[in-house]
Amino acid sequence: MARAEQIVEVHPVDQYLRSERLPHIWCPGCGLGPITNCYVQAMVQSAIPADKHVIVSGIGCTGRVPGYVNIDSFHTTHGRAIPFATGLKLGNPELEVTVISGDGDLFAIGGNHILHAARRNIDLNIICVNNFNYGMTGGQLGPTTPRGAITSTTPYGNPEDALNLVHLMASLGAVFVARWSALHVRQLEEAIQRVFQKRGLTFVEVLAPCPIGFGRPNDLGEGLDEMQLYKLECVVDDTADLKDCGIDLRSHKPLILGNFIDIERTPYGEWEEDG
Amino acid sequence: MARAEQIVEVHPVDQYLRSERLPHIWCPGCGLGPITNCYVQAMVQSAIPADKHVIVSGIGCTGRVPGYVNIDSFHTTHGRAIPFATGLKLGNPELEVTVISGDGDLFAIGGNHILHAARRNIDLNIICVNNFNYGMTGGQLGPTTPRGAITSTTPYGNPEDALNLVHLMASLGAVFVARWSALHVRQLEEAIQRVFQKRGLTFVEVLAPCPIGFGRPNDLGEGLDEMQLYKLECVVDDTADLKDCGIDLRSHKPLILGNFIDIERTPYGEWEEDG
Amino acid sequence: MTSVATAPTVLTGQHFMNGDIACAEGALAAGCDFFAGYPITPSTEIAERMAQRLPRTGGHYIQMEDELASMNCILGASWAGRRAMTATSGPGFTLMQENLGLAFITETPCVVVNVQRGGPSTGLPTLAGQADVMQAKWGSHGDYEPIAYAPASPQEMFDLTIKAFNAADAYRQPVFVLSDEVVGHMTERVIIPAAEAIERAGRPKPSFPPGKGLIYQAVDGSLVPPMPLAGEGYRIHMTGLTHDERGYPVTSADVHDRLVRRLSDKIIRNAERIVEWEEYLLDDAEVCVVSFGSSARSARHAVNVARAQGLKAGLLRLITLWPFAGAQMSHTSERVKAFVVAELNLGQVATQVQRFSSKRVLGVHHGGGEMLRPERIVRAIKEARDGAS
Amino acid sequence: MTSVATAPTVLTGQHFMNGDIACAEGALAAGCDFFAGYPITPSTEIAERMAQRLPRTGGHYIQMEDELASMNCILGASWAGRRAMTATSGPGFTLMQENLGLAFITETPCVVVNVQRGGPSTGLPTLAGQADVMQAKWGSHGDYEPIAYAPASPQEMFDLTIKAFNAADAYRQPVFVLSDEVVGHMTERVIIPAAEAIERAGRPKPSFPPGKGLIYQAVDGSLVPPMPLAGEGYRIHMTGLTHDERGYPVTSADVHDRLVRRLSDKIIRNAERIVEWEEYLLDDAEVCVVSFGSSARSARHAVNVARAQGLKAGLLRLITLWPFAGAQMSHTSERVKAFVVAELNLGQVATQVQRFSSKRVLGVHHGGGEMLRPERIVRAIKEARDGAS
Amino acid sequence: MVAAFVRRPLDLGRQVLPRGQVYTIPDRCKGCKFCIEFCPEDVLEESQGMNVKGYHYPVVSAGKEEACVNCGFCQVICPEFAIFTENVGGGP
Amino acid sequence: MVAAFVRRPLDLGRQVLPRGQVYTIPDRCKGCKFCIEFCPEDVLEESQGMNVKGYHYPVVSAGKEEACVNCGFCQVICPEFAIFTENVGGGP
Amino acid sequence: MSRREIRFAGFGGQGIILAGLITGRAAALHDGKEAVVTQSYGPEARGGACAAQLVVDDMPIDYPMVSQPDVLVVMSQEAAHKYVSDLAENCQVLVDETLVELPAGLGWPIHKIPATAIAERLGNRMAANVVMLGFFTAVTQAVSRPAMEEAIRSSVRERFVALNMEAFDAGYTHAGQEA
Amino acid sequence: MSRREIRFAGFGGQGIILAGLITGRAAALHDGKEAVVTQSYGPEARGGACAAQLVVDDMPIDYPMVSQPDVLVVMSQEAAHKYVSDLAENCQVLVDETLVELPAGLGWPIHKIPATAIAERLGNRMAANVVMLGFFTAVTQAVSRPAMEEAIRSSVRERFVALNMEAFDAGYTHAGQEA
Ligand SMILES: Cc1ncc(C[n+]2csc(CCOP(=O)(O)OP(=O)(O)O)c2C)c(N)n1
Ligand SMILES: Cc1ncc(C[n+]2csc(CCOP(=O)(O)OP(=O)(O)O)c2C)c(N)n1
Ligand code: SF4
Ligand code: SF4
Ligand code: SF4
Ligand code: SF4
Ligand code: SF4
Ligand code: SF4
Ligand SMILES: [Mg+2]
Ligand SMILES: [Mg+2]
Repeated sequence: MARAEQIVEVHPVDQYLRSERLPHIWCPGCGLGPITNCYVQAMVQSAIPADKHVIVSGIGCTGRVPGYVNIDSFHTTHGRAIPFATGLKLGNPELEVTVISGDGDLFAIGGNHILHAARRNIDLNIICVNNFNYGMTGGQLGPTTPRGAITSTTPYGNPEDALNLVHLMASLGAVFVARWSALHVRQLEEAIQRVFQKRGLTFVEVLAPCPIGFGRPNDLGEGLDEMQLYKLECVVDDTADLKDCGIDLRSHKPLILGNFIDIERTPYGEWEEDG
Repeated sequence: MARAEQIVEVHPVDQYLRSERLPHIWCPGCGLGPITNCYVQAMVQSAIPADKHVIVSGIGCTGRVPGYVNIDSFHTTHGRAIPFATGLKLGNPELEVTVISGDGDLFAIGGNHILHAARRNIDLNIICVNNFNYGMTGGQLGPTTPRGAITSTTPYGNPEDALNLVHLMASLGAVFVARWSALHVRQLEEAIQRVFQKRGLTFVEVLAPCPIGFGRPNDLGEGLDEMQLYKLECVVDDTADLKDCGIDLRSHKPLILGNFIDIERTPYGEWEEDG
Repeated sequence: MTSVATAPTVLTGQHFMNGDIACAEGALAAGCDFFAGYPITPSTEIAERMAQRLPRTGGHYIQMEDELASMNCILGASWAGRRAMTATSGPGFTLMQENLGLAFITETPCVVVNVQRGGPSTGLPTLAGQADVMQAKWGSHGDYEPIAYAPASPQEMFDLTIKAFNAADAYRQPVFVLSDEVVGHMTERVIIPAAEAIERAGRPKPSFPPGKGLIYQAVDGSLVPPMPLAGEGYRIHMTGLTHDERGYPVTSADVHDRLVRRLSDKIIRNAERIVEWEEYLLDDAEVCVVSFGSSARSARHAVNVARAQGLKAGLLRLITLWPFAGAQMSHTSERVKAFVVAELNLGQVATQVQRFSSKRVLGVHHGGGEMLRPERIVRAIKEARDGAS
Repeated sequence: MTSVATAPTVLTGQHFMNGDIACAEGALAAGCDFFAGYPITPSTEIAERMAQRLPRTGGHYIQMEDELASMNCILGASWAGRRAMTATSGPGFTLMQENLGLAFITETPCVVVNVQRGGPSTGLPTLAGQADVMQAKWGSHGDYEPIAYAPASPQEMFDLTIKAFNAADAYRQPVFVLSDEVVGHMTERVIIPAAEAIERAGRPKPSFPPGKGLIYQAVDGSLVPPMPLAGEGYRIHMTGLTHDERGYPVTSADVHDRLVRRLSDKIIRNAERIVEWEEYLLDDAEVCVVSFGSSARSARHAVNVARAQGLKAGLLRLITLWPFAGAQMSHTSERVKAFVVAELNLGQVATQVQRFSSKRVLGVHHGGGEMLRPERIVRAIKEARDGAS
Repeated sequence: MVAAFVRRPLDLGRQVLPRGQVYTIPDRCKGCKFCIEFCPEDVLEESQGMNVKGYHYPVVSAGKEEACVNCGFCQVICPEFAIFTENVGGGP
Repeated sequence: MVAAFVRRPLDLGRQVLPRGQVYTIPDRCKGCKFCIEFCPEDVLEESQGMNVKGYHYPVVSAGKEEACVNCGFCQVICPEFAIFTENVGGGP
Repeated sequence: MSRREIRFAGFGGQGIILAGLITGRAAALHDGKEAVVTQSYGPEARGGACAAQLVVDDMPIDYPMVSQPDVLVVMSQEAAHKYVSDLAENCQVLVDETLVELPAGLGWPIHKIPATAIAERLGNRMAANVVMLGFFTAVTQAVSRPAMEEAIRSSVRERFVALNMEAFDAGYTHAGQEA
Repeated sequence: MSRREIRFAGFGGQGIILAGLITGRAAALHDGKEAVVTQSYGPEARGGACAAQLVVDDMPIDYPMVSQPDVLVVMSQEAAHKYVSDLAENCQVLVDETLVELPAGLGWPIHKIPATAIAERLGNRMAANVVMLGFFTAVTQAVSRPAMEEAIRSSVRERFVALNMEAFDAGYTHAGQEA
C-alpha cells in the first residue's frame, strides 16, 4: 500500500486549540507556531488536567499565544503578564500558571516584574520567546537586539548591548533556567514538562525566527534560513558559564542551549512565618 | 590656651548646601546626613566645577538629598530618577550626573530603569542608600528587606527574599560597583570621587540606619546602635564573591563592604556606528 | 505564607478609628480576601491594616514592586475568584490607569481606593486634595464608565467600601472609593454591625456549564455577562483587545462600537440604582451647595451658618461621584436660583454641574492642602443669592 | 553614537507623506533635537522616522525601556536644553501621565504626540479612535491646564507639531499633538516651507545672572518663569513636590494653591492667544457641527452634503482641543439653533459643548475603528434642525 | 556537542522500524517548509499547486510513501497545526 | 579585615601631631551622638543644656581641650553639618 | 475629473500599500491633482488581508475613505471575497489572475492580468504590484503614465528601478492585449 | 456642652497624635459625646512639628478643623511659636515647661507642668504625653477621668498600661499643685 499523505480537516490537538481561530496571525516562517505546538503537547501530556492549566501573556506576537490555546487564557497588557499571573496563582494555588511572552514584553516594559517575581520566587513558569526585536510593532530595537543589528529604529546599527536573559534570570535566583530554540521542539517540550513539575519561578528562553522584524534586515533570510542556522550553530551545554552565553545570530559563534539551572528554593507563600 | 569648642553659625560647606533649608527633614540617627556630607565633600573636591555637577533623585527620604545640595538638582517622581538623569546626560554630555535615591525608589518601582541603564551603560553615577525599607512612608517592606524582618506591612515577618544589590548590578555590567556604610564616610567619599572619574554606569550602595522604619522594629535600636553594629560587623573585601554578599543586619554575619568591581566598558553614546 | 483564619473578619462593635482603617475593615467585612498594593501617603494605613489583618483572616496580602504590578495582581486574583482590592493615592492612581483600562474592557471586578492628596505630581503628599475626580472618570485612554464613591467620614469609609465591593461584582468592573486625606486620617466613631447584617452581593456566575455558552455574552438583558473563574473549566479567553462575545480579539469597528457601548450602557442604564446622594435643607433652598467628601463637611457647616444668617441654602452631597448625578442636578436646577460647588480642586465637579444646569454655577475652589474654609462657602452662598435672580 | 549633521533638518519642498512622517518632519523643522520613545501602533512611524533622521541632523534618538522612561527622559533632556519630544498612542499615553504631571508642576517644556487608536486598553491597535480627548486634560491626578492640538491632515501634522514646540517653550509645559490613526496613517501632499520661513519661538531665559533671582518666579506679569538650564550655574532645584518661587518644597496649602493657580492661569489667561479653530459656512448656519481631527473631515463632507440638501449647517473645527474653545462655543451658541458634535468616541467634546451652551447638543458618536460616516452626521444635522426650535 | 534536534525514535536499533502515515490540512499551511526541510527521512516535498492562501503545502515525495518513521517531528515543528502523522504498524 | 572606618591622619608617625579646633553650630544638632561616639580621640561629650529643638549637642570634654587631632571625622559623619574642625597648628 | 475612489486589495507582503502610495503620489505630485491614500490592515504583520484606498479629485478631499470604489484592484482571493460586492455600477475591477479566480457574470467590467506570473517571469514575484500598476494606468487612466513612472522612480530603491520600470511596462502593455 | 476645640502640638515622636486620639476616644466611646480628631504633619517622619486637633461636641460635628482652640496643649518650643497666637479669648494653654518657655503676659490662662521631667522621673520620657493628659483632664474637664483612663488602657500596649496609669495620675495630681 502506497502511503502518500492523506488530507484531513482536523488535527489531533485541535481540541486544545481554539481551532476556529486558525490560521493564526503569525507570519510564514515565524517561530511562534512550533513553540505553541510544544506548549500544547507538553500541556496535554502533563499530569495536570487541562482545566487547571492557565496561560498568561502580555502584548506582542508572542502575546497572542494564549488566544490560540483552548485553556483558561489571559492576554493582559504590554509588560504586565507576570503580576497578573501572580494574582492568579496566589488567588488560586491549584492553578498551574504559565506565562508566555516576548522578549520585549517581559524584559523591556515588563523587566521590573520579572525581576521581582524571580526574587520572590513566585511559582510561575515563564516562557520567553526571544526573537531579538519587537515583532508585533514591526521590528524595532528591543533589549535583546544585539549591538550593531539593524532594526527599524536602529537604521545605523544598534548602539546598545543586549541583555543575556538566562544569565540575568539565573542571577535573580530562578529555580530552573533553560534556553532552547524553535527548532529544538523535543527538548523544549521536555523542558516545559519539567517546569510544570517544579515549584518556584522557572524560566525558559526560546530563540525564534522573526524573519520580518529581525531576520531580513539582518541578512539572516527567511524563517527557514534562521532555523537552518540554529541547526548548524546551536550547541547544547547544560553546564555553560551563563555569563558568556550572550547571543548574536549574526556573529556565527556557537549558540549555547541547555537546561542550565535546576535548583530548589522555597517558593513565595510557603515560608513559615517568623513572627 | 584651652581650646574648647567654638560656637559659630556657618559651616565650611554651607555654600554648597541650601543651608537656608537646614535643619533637614531627616530623623536623628538617620544615615542620610553623613551620606549627603560625603557627596558634598567629594563634589567640592572633584576636578569638575560645581556648575557641571548635577544630582537627581526619585522620591523618598533619600530622594530629599538633592534638595539640600546647592548645585543643579532634580527631585523627580518615585522611581524615575534614572530615565530623567539619562535625558540630562544625553542632552548635555558635559554634565556630571549623579543619581542618589533609596533602595525602594531605585529597585522597587524603579527597578526596570536601573536594569536598562546598566545594560546600556549610560554614563551615570548611581548612589543607592539602602536602609532596608521604605523610610519616607513609614517603614514598609522593600525589596531589600531581609526575609523574616518586621516592617509595618510585614508584621509577622517578611516572606520574601531580599535583592542583593551589588550582585545584581555587577551581573548587569555596571563598570564600578561598591558597597559602604554611612559610617564608612572616608571610603564612601573616596568611592564617590572614583565614580566621578569613571565613564559608564557606576553603582555605590550605602548601608544606612533608618531607626524609625527598620532599626526599632527589628530590635536594632537607634541610629547610633546601628552605626555601632557597622563598626563591629563590617568587613572590607574587595574581591568577595558578590553572590554571597546578601545582607541581613539581624543575622550578625559579616557585612561585606568594598569597591568590588572596576572594569571598562564603552559607555552608551560612544559606540562607533556600524551601519 | 500559610494563612489561617485566627481573627474575626468583621470587628462588630463601636470603634474610634481613622478613615483608612475603617476602609480596611469595610473591605474585610465585605469579604475582601486579597490585597496587593504599594505604600503611598496618605493611604498607607490601609495597606498596613490589611497586612496585619488578612493573614489572620484567611486572606492574602502581597506588597508589589509598584502600582502597575499591584493593579494587575488584583485583576489576576479576581479571575481566581478573590474579592480583591488595592489602595493608593494620586501618583499611584495615575500609574494604575493603564490596567484599570484592562479591568474595564475585560470586566474584571475589583476595588481601588484613592485617598486623595494635593497634586499634580508628588505635590503635597501629607495634605488633602480632591483633584482626582475627573481623573477617576477620564484617567485611562478610551471610553468607559466608572463607579466612584466619595466617603465623607470614617463611618462612610467603612460603609461605602462594602458597597464598592458589591457594585464591583454586580457590574463586573473596577469600583473606586475616592476618599481624601482629611477623611482618611480623620478619627471618629465607627460602628461596625454584626457580620450577618452586612450585605454581600455575590458575583453572578454563568448559568451554563463549560463550553455551553459565550463567556462575554450578557444575559437577561442585564448587559453584565456572568463571570466564570480560572480553573472551572470554562476555557476562558480574556483579552484587553477589542473582543466579541466569545472573548476573542476582533479587529472590527462594529464589534468595538458594540463592546464599548455595552460597557458604558451597563452603568448608564443602571445609574438610577447606583447614584447616591444626600440632601440637606434643600427643600426651600435658593442656593444649592454641591459638595462631596471632606469638603461636604465644610459645606454642611457653611449651610448651617448661612441658614443662621437667614440665607436659604441647602446641600446636595454627592455620595457617588460617578456616574454623575446629572438627573439630580437638572432636577435641583429647576428649584434653585444658583449653585455653589465647593471642592478642594480648581473646579472639577463644577464643570459637571454646568452641563446639567443653565443656572449660575459658582465655584468655591482651593488647590488643596487644607479643608475648605466654611466662611468662603458662606460668602459664595451670599454672592450666589445676590447675583442670581 | 556620534551624531553629525549630514542631512538637512528641514526638507523644504512638496511631499506625499503620511501624517506620522509629517509630524516627525514638523518636529525636526521646529528644531527638535531629542526624541525618546517606545514603539506603539499607530505612532511607531514617528519614532522610526526620528531614529533615521536625528542621528543625521545632529540630534539624539533613544529608545527607552517603556513609556514611563521615555517621558522622564525627555524631561531630563529638556532641562539640558533640548527641544524634546516623544510619540505614542493610548496605552503609552496613559503610562506617561504620571510624569506628565511632573512636567506640568515643574514647568518643563516638551511635546507629546498621541496618535489615537481605539480604546480602552489594548483595544484596536491598528484602527482609529478619538477617545483620549478628556484624558489629555484629566489623565494625571491634580489640576493642570494642557494645550492640545488636533491635526486633521498630514499637512497639519507638520504645521501643528511646530506650533506645539513653540507653545511648549512659550508656556513652559508639555504640549500635546492629539492626532488619530486615520490622520497618522493617511498620505497626502505636504508642503514644507523654506527653513527661514518656519517660525521658531525660543524658550525664555532668565534675565538675571545665577544667584540673582528666583528660579520659579514669573516676571513681567507673564505667569511663566523663564527657564534656566542645567549646567549654567543657576543651581536649579526642581521638584515634583509643591514648591515656592525658589523651587523649594513647602508643605503649605497657601503655597500649593498659589502654585496650581498660577500654572492654570498661565494657560487660561492666554487662552485667546492659544485657542485655534476654523469656521466653515457658519455665518448663516442653524446647526453648528463641532468636530476635530479626522472626524472633522467627515463633518466637513457632511456639511457640504447637508448644504446641497438645503440644510443650513456649518462647521466649527477645533484645531486646539485644550484649552477648550469655550468662548467660541458660547458665541456660536447665540447664533445657532443646535449643535451636532461629531467625534470618534462616546461623547467627550460633547460634554464640553454642553457646558457652554444651553442649546440642544446632539452627539454623533462611534466607539472607534473607522472614520465617522458622513451620512450619520447629515442625519444628525437634520434631526438637530427639526428638533431645535 | 551538536544538538540532536531531532529525536530519533528510541528503537532505531531494533529490527522493525515504526511506520507513519502523513496527514495534512493543506489550507492551514503557510508554506514555511519546516516540515519538509527537517524531516529526518526526507519524506516530504512542496506541492505543485497552491492552497487557498497561495502557499505550496507539503506532500509525500514520490517514492517516499514508505519512508516515514513516524518520528512526529513534522507534527511538532509545524507552526500551523497543518500536518501530523500516525503510527501504521511496523514499530510500536 | 575589620574596616578602618576612621582615617587616622597620615602623619601619625611624625613628631608633631596636628591639632584641631572644634567648631559647632548647636542649633543644627539633632543629638545623634555620631560625632561623640566615633571621635577617635574621645574629644567630645554631650552638652548639659539643650538646643532650641531639645537636643544635647556636642561639647569638648573637660580635659580634652588639646586632644583633637583634626582628623575631620566628626565633620564628615555629622548628619546636620553642625560640627567641623580646623587645623590650629602642630601638624600640617 | 471629479472624485474617483480606488481600492487596491491583497495580502500583506504583496506591496499593496506601496501600489496605492505610488498612485497617490503620481496624482498629487506629478499630475497636480488632489489625492489621499488611507490603508487598512489587521493585527497581522504579514500575510493578513490588507488594502489601500485612494481618492483622487480635482478639489480638496475631505472624506478620504472609499465608500464605493470606482476602481477595484484585487490581488488575492481573500480580497476578492471581501471586496467584490457592493461596488459602484461601473466599477472597473482589475484582478491578478495568477492568484484570483472570480465567478463569471458579476456584472462589473473585469480586467484580468496574470500579474504575479508576469513578475515571476521578470525574475521577481515582488514586482507583481508594479506590473499591476502598469495595467492599472493603461486601463483606468486615473493617472498619467509619466506621472506614474516618475512616482515609481522616486518610491523604490535605486537598484530596483530598472526592474520596476520593466514590470510597469509589461503591465501597461498587457492592457492592449487583454481579451 | 457645645463645640470645644482642642489642639495638642509638639514634635513627632512625642506621642502628640496619640494624646489626641486617646482624648477623642475617651469622649466618643466612653463619655458618649461626638468627637473627631484630625492631625497635621509635614514630610518629616520624626522630629518635625506635629499637631493633633480634636473637636468635642454634643452634636454631630461637620467641620472637624480647629479654627480657634479653646484648649491648646503645647509640648515643644516650635509648637509654641507656631500656635500661641490667635487663640480664643479664654483659651486654656497647657505647656510642658520642661521643653517650652513662654514669654510672660500673653493674656491667656497658662497652665504649666514639667511633663517631660515627670515622665523621665517615672522612668520613661515617652510617657510625657500621658502625664500631660492627666494634667489636661484635671485642668480642662473636657473629658471625664474614668473615660480617659479607659481610653488609655485600650490605646497602649499591655505592658505599658501600669506606667501610663502612673503617668496619668502624676499629671492629674500635678494640677492640684499648680502655682
Ligand atoms: C504600553 C504599551 N506600549 C507599547 C505597546 C506596543 N507594543 C505592542 S507589542 C510590543 C513589543 C512586542 O515585542 P515582544 O514582546 O518582543 O513580542 P514579539 O512581538 O516580538 O513576539 C509593543 C512595543 C503596547 N501595546 N502597549
Ligand atoms: C508612584 C508613587 N508611589 C508611591 C509613593 C510613596 N512613596 C514615597 S517614597 C516611597 C518609598 C521610599 O523608599 P526608599 O526609596 O527606600 O527611600 P527611603 O525613604 O527609604 O530613603 C514610597 C513608596 C510615591 N511617592 N509615588
Ligand atoms: S512579525 Fe515576527 S514575531 Fe511577529 S508573527 Fe511575524 S515573524 Fe512572527
Ligand atoms: S524615616 Fe528613616 S530614612 Fe527617613 S529620615 Fe527617618 S531615619 Fe532617615
Ligand atoms: S513523522 Fe518524521 S519521518 Fe515522518 S514525515 Fe514527519 S518528520 Fe518525516
Ligand atoms: S511546517 Fe506546516 S506550515 Fe510549514 S510547510 Fe509544513 S505544513 Fe506548511
Ligand atoms: S576632628 Fe577628629 S579628633 Fe577632632 S573632634 Fe573631630 S573626630 Fe575628634
Ligand atoms: S554628629 Fe552632628 S547632629 Fe549628631 S550629635 Fe554630633 S553635632 Fe549633633
Ligand atoms: Mg520579540
Ligand atoms: Mg529605603
